[in-house]
Amino acid sequence: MQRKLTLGLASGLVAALLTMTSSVSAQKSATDDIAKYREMIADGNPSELYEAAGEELWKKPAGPKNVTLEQCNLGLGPGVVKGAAAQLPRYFKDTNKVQDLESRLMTCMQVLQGRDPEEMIDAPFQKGPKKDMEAIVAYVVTLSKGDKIKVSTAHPKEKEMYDLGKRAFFFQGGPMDFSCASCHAENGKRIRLQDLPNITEQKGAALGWGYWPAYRVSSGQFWTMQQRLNDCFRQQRFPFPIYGSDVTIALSMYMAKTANGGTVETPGLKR
Amino acid sequence: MNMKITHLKQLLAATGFIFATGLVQTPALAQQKNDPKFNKMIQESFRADGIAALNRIDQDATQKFCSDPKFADSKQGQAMREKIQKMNMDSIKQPSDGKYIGDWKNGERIAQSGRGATWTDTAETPIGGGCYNCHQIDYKEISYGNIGPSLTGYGKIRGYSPEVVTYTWNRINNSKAYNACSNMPRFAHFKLLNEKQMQDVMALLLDPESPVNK
Amino acid sequence: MNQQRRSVLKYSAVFGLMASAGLISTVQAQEWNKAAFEGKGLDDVFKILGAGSPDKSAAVTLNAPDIAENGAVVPVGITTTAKAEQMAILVEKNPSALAAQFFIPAGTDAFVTTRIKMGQTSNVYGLVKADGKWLMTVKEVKVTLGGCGG
Amino acid sequence: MADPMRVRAAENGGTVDVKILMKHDMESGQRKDAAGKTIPAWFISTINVKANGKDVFNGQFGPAVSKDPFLNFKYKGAKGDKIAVTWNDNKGDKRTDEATVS
Repeated sequence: MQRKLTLGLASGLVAALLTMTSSVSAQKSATDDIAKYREMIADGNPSELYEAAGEELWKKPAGPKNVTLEQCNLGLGPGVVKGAAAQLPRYFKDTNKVQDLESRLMTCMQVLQGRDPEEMIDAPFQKGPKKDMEAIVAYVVTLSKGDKIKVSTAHPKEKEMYDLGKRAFFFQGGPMDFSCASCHAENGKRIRLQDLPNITEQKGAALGWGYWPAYRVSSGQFWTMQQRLNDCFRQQRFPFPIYGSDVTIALSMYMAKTANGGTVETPGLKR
Repeated sequence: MNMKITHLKQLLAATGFIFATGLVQTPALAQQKNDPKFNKMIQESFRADGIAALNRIDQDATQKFCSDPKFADSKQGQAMREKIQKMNMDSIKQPSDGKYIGDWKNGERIAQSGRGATWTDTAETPIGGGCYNCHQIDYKEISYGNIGPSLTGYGKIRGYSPEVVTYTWNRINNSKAYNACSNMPRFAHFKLLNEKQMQDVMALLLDPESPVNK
Repeated sequence: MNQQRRSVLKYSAVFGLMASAGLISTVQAQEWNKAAFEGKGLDDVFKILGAGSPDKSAAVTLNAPDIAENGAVVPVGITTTAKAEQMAILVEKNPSALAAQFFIPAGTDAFVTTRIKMGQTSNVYGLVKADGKWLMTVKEVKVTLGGCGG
Repeated sequence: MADPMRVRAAENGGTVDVKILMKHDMESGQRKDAAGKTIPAWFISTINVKANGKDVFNGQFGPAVSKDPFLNFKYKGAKGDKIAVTWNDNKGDKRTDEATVS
């Protein structure tokens, strides 16, 4: 990206660089201190509280059919939770769709328990049916912690979703002209003191995708990937992305595929 | 079977490498193309919420062009880039009262705030400049981003000449006038900041009394 | 360890006796110190805790970050080489200074870590009561604005 | 009803390291709702930890303790100790959870 400077300002730039060096060291110590802070809170991730509740919900009969989610197929076969989240999103034959964890869980709730997915889609985050979803997500992703991210684009629908996601990543809109790429397509960038992973590269994508869902310190809430993406779009000043909509799954596919080979560190603990 | 796939991949990788040397722009040009599937996905994936209406995903020419950064940065994209910069430059209005420099204290408040214009805001929520999100400004504020260049000592370094003042005014109004795909929002174009607020931000950068220039 | 246990038992037996004799109430150690938690400034809280003006002491260590990425969660720990019976965390610029206090029975280490909220950059005080005397240490924790701020 | 806690207790060299996560909003009493009305403070006020029925820790929290409180302390103990953690909040809600020292 070119940043044009008029000639008259070029001389100022040299002076600016000179004054910058002293402040850079102050900034470095500030980011080091933030790293220390994160280390201090790393032990004792409140996600554990959600995970425990989620395990209970997973095994509790619910919905009109009064059935548990224990036979839910997250891609590795009915009832296999361990390692499943590390390979999502993926194509599912029964729905003929590429699904992320949350849209897949909605399918399980609909098919196994007879629950209406619209209720889940319309519910606000952190409340009602979404609260249950969030706990279940915490439980499921914890059982992939430490696994390698392994997402396939072998199926044509998976490849298509990936391509759509890549394009959506660069899609600008809203009154601030933002796209995901405005903040997440360059190395070494920060908003305020928060490092921004470069999601267009494997390392950065793993830093982003690998640590969400996470407990968010600033809100004191456990956030699923859908909520994380929702808040990205909110900050981008976009309209509201529908829960489980294709753009959210496409972006997840793009991030996950780019992150392949990285480690699942979920549930994370974030600012 | 597996073997075959690997072979195929290697083959594809090798041919891709050959292509890449001669045809760097191919994938970029492909993205610039209209894709009904993509358009449908975008149209169907969002809903209006509060002040965040659905027309926010209707792209203008600048947004459309910059959504394909590979093309935008390419040689083929240059003519369009210049056209877009000119269009944005032409939309800039100089201050109606001829005043460029307002109150730096208020400018600092605007620079600090990253609020406004989201679906959790109302039309009455004051929109911040969000300047510290991306720029270092007053050196005393340690929590600043680096997506944009440091603005510490802005006026002290660049001077307070009419050229610097006009350039800065234009940049705050519409950064795309200088760089078609600058990451900086077009504050005047989308009415994110009004004239007075922009004068105040100007003061933060260009009032000799502002802490930025101390 | 057994001996320690026994001494604790003996202590609590005496304590219980005193309680039944009406000398002190057993709930006293348990009852939430409303006055202290509602005390506004540092000095108010010092006074209510009976700490007067505590001496700064190298025997008390406050484990807290120099910068907190978010004021909603600031990890704070106190350790001391003194024989602590009570510890307290105070934040000078919070609406009420006292964030938490702890009672350390014999057999429990003089060590505690918790997480507190801070409205803004402030001095954080770690107080320790040992042998009836209050000691303290202080450290500034910077609270930064983070994220996109929206 | 209050949600369960997570209690982890591990012995090493005669010292038991106890880590507790409590599920509680810890409403500060400083926040306002959408209508501008102050949301009243609601927080865990006391916490008691027993090992084999004997007090090993007592704490008092104010509303400035973070949401979903975390507490870490150490006591002289042994593997197999039965830990019981009880909290009470300022609205009279309470919760007890148990764990065995590993």
